[in-house]
Amino acid sequence: MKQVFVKGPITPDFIATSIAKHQSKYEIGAHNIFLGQVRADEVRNRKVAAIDFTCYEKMANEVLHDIREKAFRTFDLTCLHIYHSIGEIKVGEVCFFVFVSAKHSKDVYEATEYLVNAVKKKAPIFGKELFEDETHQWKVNKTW
Amino acid sequence: MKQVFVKGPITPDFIATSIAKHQSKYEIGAHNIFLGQVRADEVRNRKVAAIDFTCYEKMANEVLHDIREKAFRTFDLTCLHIYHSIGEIKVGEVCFFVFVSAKHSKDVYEATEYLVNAVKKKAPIFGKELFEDETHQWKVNKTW
Amino acid sequence: MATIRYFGIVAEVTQRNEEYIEIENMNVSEVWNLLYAKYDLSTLNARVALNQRLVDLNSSITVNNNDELALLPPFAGG
Amino acid sequence: MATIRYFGIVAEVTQRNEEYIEIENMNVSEVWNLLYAKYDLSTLNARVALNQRLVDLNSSITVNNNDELALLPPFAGG
Repeated sequence: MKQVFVKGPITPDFIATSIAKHQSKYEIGAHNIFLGQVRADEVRNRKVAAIDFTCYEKMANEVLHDIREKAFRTFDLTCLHIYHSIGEIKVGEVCFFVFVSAKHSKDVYEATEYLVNAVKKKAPIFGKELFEDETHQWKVNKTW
Repeated sequence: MKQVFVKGPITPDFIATSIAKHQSKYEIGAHNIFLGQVRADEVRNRKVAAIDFTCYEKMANEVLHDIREKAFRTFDLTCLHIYHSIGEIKVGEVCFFVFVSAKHSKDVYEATEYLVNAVKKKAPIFGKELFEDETHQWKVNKTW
Repeated sequence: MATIRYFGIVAEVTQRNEEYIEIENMNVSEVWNLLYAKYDLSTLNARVALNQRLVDLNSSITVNNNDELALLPPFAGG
Repeated sequence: MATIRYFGIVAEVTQRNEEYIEIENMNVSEVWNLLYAKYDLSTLNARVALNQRLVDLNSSITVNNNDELALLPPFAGG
């Protein structure tokens, strides 16, 4: 079972290290990376300052395993990685990182979009939007 | 005119710095990054060791300006960046970096694919594939 | 004893992350109704997972002792 | 004098990156034929750009002194 959940934000350094690890894989010609960044949304004059993520990890790991398997069956990929933050992630910080690699560029785009949408729709991850005024509301993905 | 051409490989550090620069833009919710990595292709038992890129920079800058303008007209983007290496880039190194950011994830995928394909098709960049045995051949994009 | 787990806004409403309940001849639908009455879950639009798999709220699958039932509010990953 | 620029495999064949030629009443097609005959460009599948814009090889657009004409082999960026 691959480690998906990262405590705290996904840093630019973490992303750089992931990219560097793929530079010894000479069969790769194309990478596609999706990053979800916490946006300062405004809801009735309250501004989001951070999102506090929790998850049902045991179920999430099984769901993500299935998503990963399906992506490998559907697309011609060399490798793929999914990371999601747990804990409080401030606006401007990255909380979601999908990394797809393939021999040719044509194979990466749709796979990335599939993975992002499947995680949003199927993974039991919960987000509490913390506003600047210390109130909060629970985030709901459109796909629910 | 934005600086597109980078001498030598595009390093993971360069990519990390680009990502970090976007973390103060709180209206961004999604990034999509494409990376082209030099692949160790085999051509009649000769293996690619590097690609030596040159370009017609004056024309390339105009073409890339038009591509960028069209992307902003077509897709709902916050910002976009295109970088391409010039000079000798070894297998495993990154030579092409497209970075698209938007408010929502749905807007980034197609924009990235459009940009990658437009650069491959329209930018006057030339690649000399250097084989391990010191022979070479000129790379030809399928879109030519 | 079956384990009942609560997440997100559901845990906020139930004011606990988990509890253990004695199950005898109950199916998913019956456990759900029991918890729905115990806490007011009416506005939460929750789903149920039995042993980490989503099941229908009206499911007649039997819940056994040692099973884990989770009440999940809308997902919000990504 | 018009500037003629060569790139990639075209520069490899012409053995130069650029040269200056005196142009008088010539259009793109005529300049192309002149260079095509001077160097053997038959196998190169090249295109022509006049002042950084692609033009047809058979174009009758006039080439003026101070113009820049570039002979471009297949693109290979990305």
